[in-house]
Amino acid sequence: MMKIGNKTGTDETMAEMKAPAGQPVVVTQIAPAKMTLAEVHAKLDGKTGRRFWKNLDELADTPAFHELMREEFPRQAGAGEWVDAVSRRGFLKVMGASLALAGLAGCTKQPDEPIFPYIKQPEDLVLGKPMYFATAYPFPTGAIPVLVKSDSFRPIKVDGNPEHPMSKGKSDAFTQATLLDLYDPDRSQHVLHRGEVASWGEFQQAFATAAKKSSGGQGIYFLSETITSPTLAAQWKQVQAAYPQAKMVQWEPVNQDSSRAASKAAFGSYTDAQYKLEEADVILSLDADFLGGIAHPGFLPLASDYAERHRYEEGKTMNRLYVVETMPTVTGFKAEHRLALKPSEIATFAQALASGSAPQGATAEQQKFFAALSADLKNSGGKCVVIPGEQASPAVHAAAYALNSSLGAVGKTVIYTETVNPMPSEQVADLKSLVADMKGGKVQWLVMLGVNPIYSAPWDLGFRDAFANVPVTAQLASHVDETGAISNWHINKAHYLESWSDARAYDGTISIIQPMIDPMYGGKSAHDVLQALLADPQQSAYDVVVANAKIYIKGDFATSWRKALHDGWVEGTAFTAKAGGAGKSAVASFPAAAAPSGLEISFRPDPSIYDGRFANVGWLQELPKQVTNLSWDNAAIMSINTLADLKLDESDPVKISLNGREVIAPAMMIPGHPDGVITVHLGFGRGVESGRVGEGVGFDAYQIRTTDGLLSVSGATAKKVPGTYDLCITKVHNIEHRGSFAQHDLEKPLSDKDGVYSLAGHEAEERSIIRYATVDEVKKNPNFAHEGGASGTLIDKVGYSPQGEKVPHDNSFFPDNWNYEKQDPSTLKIQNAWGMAIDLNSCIGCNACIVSCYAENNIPVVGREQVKVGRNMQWLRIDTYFEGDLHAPKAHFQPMACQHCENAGCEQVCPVGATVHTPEGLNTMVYNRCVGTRYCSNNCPYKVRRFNFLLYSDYDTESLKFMRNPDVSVRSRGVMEKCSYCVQRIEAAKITADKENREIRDGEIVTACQQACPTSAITFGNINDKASKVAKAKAEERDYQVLADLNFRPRTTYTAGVINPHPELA
Amino acid sequence: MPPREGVYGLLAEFNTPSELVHATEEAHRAGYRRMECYTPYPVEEAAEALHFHKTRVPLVCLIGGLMGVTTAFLMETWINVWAYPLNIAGRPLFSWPAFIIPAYEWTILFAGFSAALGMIALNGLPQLYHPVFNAPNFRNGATTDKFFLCLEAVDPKFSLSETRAFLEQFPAVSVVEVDH
Amino acid sequence: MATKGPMQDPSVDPVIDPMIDPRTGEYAVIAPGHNFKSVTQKIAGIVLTSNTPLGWFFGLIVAAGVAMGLVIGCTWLFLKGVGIWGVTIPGAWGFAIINFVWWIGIGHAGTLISAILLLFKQTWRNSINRFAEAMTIFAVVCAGTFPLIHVGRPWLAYWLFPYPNTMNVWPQFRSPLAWDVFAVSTYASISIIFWYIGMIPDFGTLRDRATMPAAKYFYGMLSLGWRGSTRHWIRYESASLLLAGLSTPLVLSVHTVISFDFAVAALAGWHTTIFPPYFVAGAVYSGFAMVLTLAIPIRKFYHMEDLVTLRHLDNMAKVMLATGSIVAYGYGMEVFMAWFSASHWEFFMMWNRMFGPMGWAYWILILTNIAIPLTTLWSRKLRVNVTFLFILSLIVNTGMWFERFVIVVTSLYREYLPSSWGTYRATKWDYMIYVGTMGLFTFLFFLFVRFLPMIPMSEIRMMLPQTKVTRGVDAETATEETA
Amino acid sequence: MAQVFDRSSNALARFSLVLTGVIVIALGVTLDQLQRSPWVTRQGQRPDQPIPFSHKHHVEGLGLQCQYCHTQVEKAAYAGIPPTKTCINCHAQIWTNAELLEPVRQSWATGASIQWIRVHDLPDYVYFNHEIHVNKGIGCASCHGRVDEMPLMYQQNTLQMEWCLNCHRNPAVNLRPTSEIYNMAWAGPSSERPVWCTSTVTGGATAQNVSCTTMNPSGKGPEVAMLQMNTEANGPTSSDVPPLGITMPASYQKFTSQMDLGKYLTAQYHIRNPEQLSSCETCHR
Repeated sequence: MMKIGNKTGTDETMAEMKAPAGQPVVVTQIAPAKMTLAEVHAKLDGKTGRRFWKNLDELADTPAFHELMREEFPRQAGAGEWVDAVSRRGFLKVMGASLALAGLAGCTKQPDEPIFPYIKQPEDLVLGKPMYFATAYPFPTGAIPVLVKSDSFRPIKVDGNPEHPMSKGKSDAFTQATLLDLYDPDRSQHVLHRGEVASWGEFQQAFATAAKKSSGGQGIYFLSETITSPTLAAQWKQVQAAYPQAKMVQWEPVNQDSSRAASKAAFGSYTDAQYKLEEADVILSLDADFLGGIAHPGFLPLASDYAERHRYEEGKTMNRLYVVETMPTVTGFKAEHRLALKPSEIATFAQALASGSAPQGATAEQQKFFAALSADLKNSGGKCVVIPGEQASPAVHAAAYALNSSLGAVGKTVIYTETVNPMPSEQVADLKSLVADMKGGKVQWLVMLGVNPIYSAPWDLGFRDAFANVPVTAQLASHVDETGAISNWHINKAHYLESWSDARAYDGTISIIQPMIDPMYGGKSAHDVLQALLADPQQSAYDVVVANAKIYIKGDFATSWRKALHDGWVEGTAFTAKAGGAGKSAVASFPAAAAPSGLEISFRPDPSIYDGRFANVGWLQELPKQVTNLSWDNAAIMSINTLADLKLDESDPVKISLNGREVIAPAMMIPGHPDGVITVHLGFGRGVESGRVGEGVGFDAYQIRTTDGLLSVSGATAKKVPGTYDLCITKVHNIEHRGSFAQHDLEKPLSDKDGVYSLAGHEAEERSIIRYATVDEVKKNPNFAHEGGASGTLIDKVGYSPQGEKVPHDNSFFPDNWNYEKQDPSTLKIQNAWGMAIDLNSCIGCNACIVSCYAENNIPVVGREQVKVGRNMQWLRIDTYFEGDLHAPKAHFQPMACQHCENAGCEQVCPVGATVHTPEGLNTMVYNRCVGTRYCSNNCPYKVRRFNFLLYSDYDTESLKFMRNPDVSVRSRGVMEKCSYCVQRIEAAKITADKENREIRDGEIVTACQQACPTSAITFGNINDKASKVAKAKAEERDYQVLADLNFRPRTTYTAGVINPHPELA
Repeated sequence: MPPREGVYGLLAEFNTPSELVHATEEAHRAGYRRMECYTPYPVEEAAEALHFHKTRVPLVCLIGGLMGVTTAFLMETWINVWAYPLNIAGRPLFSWPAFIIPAYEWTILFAGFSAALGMIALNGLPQLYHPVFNAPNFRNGATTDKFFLCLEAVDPKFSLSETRAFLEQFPAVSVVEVDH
Repeated sequence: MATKGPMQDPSVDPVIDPMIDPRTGEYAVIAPGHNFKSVTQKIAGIVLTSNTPLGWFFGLIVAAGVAMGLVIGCTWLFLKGVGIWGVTIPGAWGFAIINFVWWIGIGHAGTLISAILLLFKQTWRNSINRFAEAMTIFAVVCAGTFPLIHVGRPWLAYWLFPYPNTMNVWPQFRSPLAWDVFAVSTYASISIIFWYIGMIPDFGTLRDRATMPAAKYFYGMLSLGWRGSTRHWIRYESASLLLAGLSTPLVLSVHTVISFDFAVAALAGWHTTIFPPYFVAGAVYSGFAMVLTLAIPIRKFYHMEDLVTLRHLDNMAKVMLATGSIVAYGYGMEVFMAWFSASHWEFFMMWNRMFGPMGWAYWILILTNIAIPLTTLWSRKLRVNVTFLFILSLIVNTGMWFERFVIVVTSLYREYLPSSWGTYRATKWDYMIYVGTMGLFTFLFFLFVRFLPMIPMSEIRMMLPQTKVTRGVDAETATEETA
Repeated sequence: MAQVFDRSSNALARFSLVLTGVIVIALGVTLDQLQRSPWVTRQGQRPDQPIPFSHKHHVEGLGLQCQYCHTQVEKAAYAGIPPTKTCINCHAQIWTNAELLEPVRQSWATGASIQWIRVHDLPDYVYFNHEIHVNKGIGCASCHGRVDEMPLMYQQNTLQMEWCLNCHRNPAVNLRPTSEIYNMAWAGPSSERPVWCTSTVTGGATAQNVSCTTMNPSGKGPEVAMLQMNTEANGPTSSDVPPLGITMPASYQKFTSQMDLGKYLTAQYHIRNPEQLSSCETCHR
């Protein structure tokens, strides 16, 4: 039969095949990606639609063929359908078919499989047993400590480092996705000089000589991404010593200038703030999306602490979160109270709060909000904190400093420390001066370390022209990007999983970054580049790091170094609070901006692809964005009213013009967005340089971004342009399913004429899919989730049978037909029964779990066209429901994956028994038995099954095979798949336990989603073991099953949310 | 066995069913037993005249049906209960209500086939060659608009001359001799 | 053209219409003046003629052309996967299943006519049952293709059959799809057998009337050497009666099982006990519509107005009226239960079906399936108006297709979990393959009318007056004996 | 109007009917046989390997232990194919310039792998794990056959699902003391060759949980079974030395049939019940 699972990786063959020449140099085997980007571009010319790693057969097709095909299928035009062209593989399948029919067993003879044994097997290698190494992912806002799962020396999963004091093993979407970034076949693979393949040596030579020639480094400029590596800083010091005139400028399109400026004013020196949310009863976020992801510094500790304090337990005070923000974020929707303001208003609001007097011209409910908030903050007696957003204006930061000190939060919930960035700077200013120098012809050598200014620099700088002015430009980058394409030198950058370095985390702790794998394409790191100018240019990054580590590693170096590598962090390097506390109030130094005219535009890093650096990472491109559920797209995001004012409809293309520049973007309504503002996300609209995935996705917001309006700017105009743009949204409820019948309901037949209710959101509560209550309500009725209608629970309604309630056990047709509490005759131990509990209070909708699932379960990326028609393959999704009036809605997040029902509808209707129940209560999907009737999906009320409508998995791209999890089948075309509770991990644990002749311990099995979750919202384990976490969670009164009245008896249950609103605002 | 030779019987051709039936009854009364009518459509009166009443087709059909139901039901039970017992959606292994449906279908399938094939077999078909086809006029009419009575030579009372005389007393269009 | 008059203008006083039986006032089942020979010649003539009408060739080629759509569609489908269709999640079933149910439904009229009407001794059925059965078989052929090609891995579709294999795994008999396999395969086999048995005597006739040796041998073999022996006839009759008796529960069960595909699932809009009866009724409804769609042109083309008379059309129209009303009742019940059940799921489903984004489909269905036919069919004038019946039959076929569309799509695309609501849009391939099956159907039908007797001669003969047997002779003989 | 068909045609017609039936049946039988035939399963096929390595010579002849080459069979899913180093260990001294061993020396010199052809090749969607099998009392020979008697390696069993299930549904028939895992000749207890077993330390890895012997322990004290049929029953060999650190209680049970022993070991080793062993997720993920 057709190979259904193509078990890549440590299947004996693969492992050994991939690792022939012994030692970790496995990777030398990788076949280089098959075409240069230029060629790819040529082939893909005039093609719409994206597809992850389009394979070469397809690229080889003539454009004419594609023309034809596109008009054949307007809707699924483009790669979506052409996963592989009518090709060798296509025919093989047909052959497979006929042969299958010939041999009745449905299996044709397998071809001979070769085995490539090692020559010398590495001592510590046990094929099939993964190894784990600690390292850290350097991110501008601070390094994320990670533990990398490596299978025969190939990294196959990136997770948080449990040993680390800051992250405690949590991770996030970006960090998870860096794995795919490593194996991106479009990474640049050579040093290029004027487009020709050159050698690293040549560059070193040229660079060094140039430097030597220059007078003290005159004209040598570095343009670097934000530096978090102490070693790099140290190297720079040496460079400066050698070449005093050389200059280093750091620039990132998404930077921390606001806090830099404000802290400079407040403390006299650049300062980072660390928040201790475990102490805070009241949290105010001023446009700070600290639950959104690592784009906000310290996301991991903040999120977990917030969640910890947001957990509802008897006799424990819950924290209360206020959010004032523009773009609706997960933080905003987790908040008890959310106020939507324009960016300009946020500053005034913050300052008003600092001064204690209500802001001018605030509406009634803003006043109310203001009053309640300030009262709450004052009454908290310092157990409160104000968090300014990195993308908020300096004024907001200044106000925050002032507030925190005046509220007495400093020292309790906030400490001010030196910056994570060893060389803090105000980047825009620096960039400006750099460009000036470039224009002035002062710059001889411009060496760019991992930045892509041509793409991301504010347009008003005219960077491109200035660039032309520079005699020699060199760029170190992972891709030959917009900048690399026109630089004289391009040096292919080593991925952090390939290189030695170090970096500081949010709390200042230094982590050693160690390579998991030899640089696949012999890439270099910034260390090498700087080293080129120094005394011994041949010193490797390793030597440099070790040398520098001697400074901060205390005690006997050899042992501590080994410990640091093993633990993934260096003891005693965390920051301590700066002396001098808050310093003077800097509010005055940032006067409120003049009342804005015209539309405001607010620029934000994209929740999925940040500033564009993840543009070629399919997992993140396809990931439904937080709140918007937008995938493979960005949009001009606005409120219902603005949409109406501009006479727009969703997915109309709208032309946004801002002092002379224009960009055309699809309009999209997001509930709770303030009026008069359009939020645009950065990082899209990349050209072919970004690679086969990122190319041509969305529109480029940098086009209208200026130095003085980096964060937000007013005075824009927007008008509809003809045509429509079919936005790619994984949940259609905010377009098609919003409408006038939303409020229809027998009990209160009020009809929502102007359609400002989300029908989906409304139904979610009608059907008791979402249940929550306020603290008071819980106190009154702890069992609110099952009886009496607490605010978010509409059960037992007049005229309805009780919705979503468990069917009494003995009402069932087969009450105890299958017993999941069997006893092992020999040990009398009760068998395992796997189950999951998800705490809706803790889920912050950050998407980390989804990306983790991608990596763990070899989930394919299907491309924009397929997602658009509803064929996205994520096994796990975050359902977002908007409650109430969409002008200022509540929202609820609900992770939804296979519920592993005991009476599963899917199993009953499968004609070939491809999905069956295991004795331990798993609902298993047997891929190789599946014929693809899709009946199971129809009969699944949770719609968590995913079908390979076409050949989605990529069997061709070499580098991807290295990434796949060897313990999970790669699903082929025509096969149904779904969440398996990470059965491969369960089986592994069972085997270990059985070998050691013991029971599986609670917490021994951790599912991928659970592992990634920053707030530990997900618990998994043996529900028969009453002591287990999951059993306890399920024992709670608030625990409920979604759609329980169907009597499917799901094994995944949810803990109803509890919110803690301010009495006056409730 | 060697092909039979000689006279198969005498074939009388009639224009209307009534004549045929009358002749047949007379023949039967005259003591002829080995005889057969040939008509372009079923003529029940002819059958009565031949004193041919019951057929075993229904019996065959019944047996077939019973075979069908047992085969299917046992197969399903064996597969789901013994061959590979699996927990399907928490339903019992022996989900007899579900098993009824395929069993029901196979009952009809088997019964239908036995009825059809049984009929063909009992009629001794296929029999592409048959002596009566040797009669020059048979195939002109037997399947269109004529009615035939054939008194067969194997009948003890049969004798060419007498039988021919006997048949010729009826208004037969023709009486011809049919060879094997 | 004995029937020309009344056909164009039914208002003409029936009494002077030769087609009207003066005693009953009903249209005659067979035009007067026919005898054994004439009917035989007429029907056998069509098959045995040496000069085939050009129209036939033309039609055949067109049909074949359309059928190519199916071939191309399937080829591409096997190469790429079902993703070329509009199916998604939710809504994993689309055209394939809709068409499957539609075709199977159409098939039902054939069996109904040949079996049930036979049991009820409705002799008028004799002249239409042959091609009704043919229609059944071809419809089942079309229907049968869909379950096969709609699975994700068609080359493994045989796993649905219980056969001994090295995996020791078997079909899962709780699944309605497994039931389908049995139901549909049985249905196909029995229909074919029944059809063939019915044709044996006619093959005999053709054998004896054929002049070309090839034809002689061909029909000769098919006839198995049938010679019309009375003993054979008796067994033959009893076999047909048994088959009829078996087909009746079969035809009822088949669409019941099909309806289980939906009724057994947990979806609101699928999970209802009323499905079996109204699926069967609907099937017969659409089936008769299809018979009309076929019968009307054919009787015209081959001048069969004297054998397939207005009486037949009228009766079929009546059957449609009856079944159509049952279907209407079914729809009504759904709406009623949605309210009466006081279940939010049902309520929302019905509301969504009517006023949701795909409400248009529902209203088309009501219009074409209920509104138009059930208002007009009451009038005898219209029932015997051939042109009208033809158009109506097309309308009803559309309507029945939409019924399945509404059931499959509108129940699926907005169900339990609002977060996964979606929508369904068919692609070109969906339409291509659907239309392709129509081509295949017509193609097969053209072959049938040319090479097989489309009206059962033996059964027509039985309806002629000449079949009467006068027993005057017996009377006197009886008295002789008593004396 | 003459006959259409000749006399013979009746017989012909009936015969052809029968024939059709026969053909159908024959076809079914053939296919059913085909799917189990070595043509499909590759049983007994000896792919031509770069080196005609003889397990017979190395195991039976030289008495190499399985783990000497398949080092990780107890620790991981994959038994492990020996690296060239393993060969060189000996062949650096002996047969240093044998023609046959050229590929080995090549590989050792060039650092390029020896390309073996996989003999036991499971479909890609089946996850077989050596580790758990050898630790739970399934001997090498149970699946791989008498490797010690195979000059050239070939596949003994079908490795088809039905074959796996045979054991997973009734492990008892194949269970043996873990001390006998690598004993190619283990034949199971019989009335002539009974086996005595006792449960020693409870807890700890199953492998040490039970000790068995073929020498009557009530006699001159227990010895661990030595069942190599092809060596003299009393000649001491390496496998005679009792595992150290295990005190042997006198409470021995005597087994004279595989079924009894199997049942006993099933309980001792906590073999999961057939329901769990034959559950899909055990092998498919």
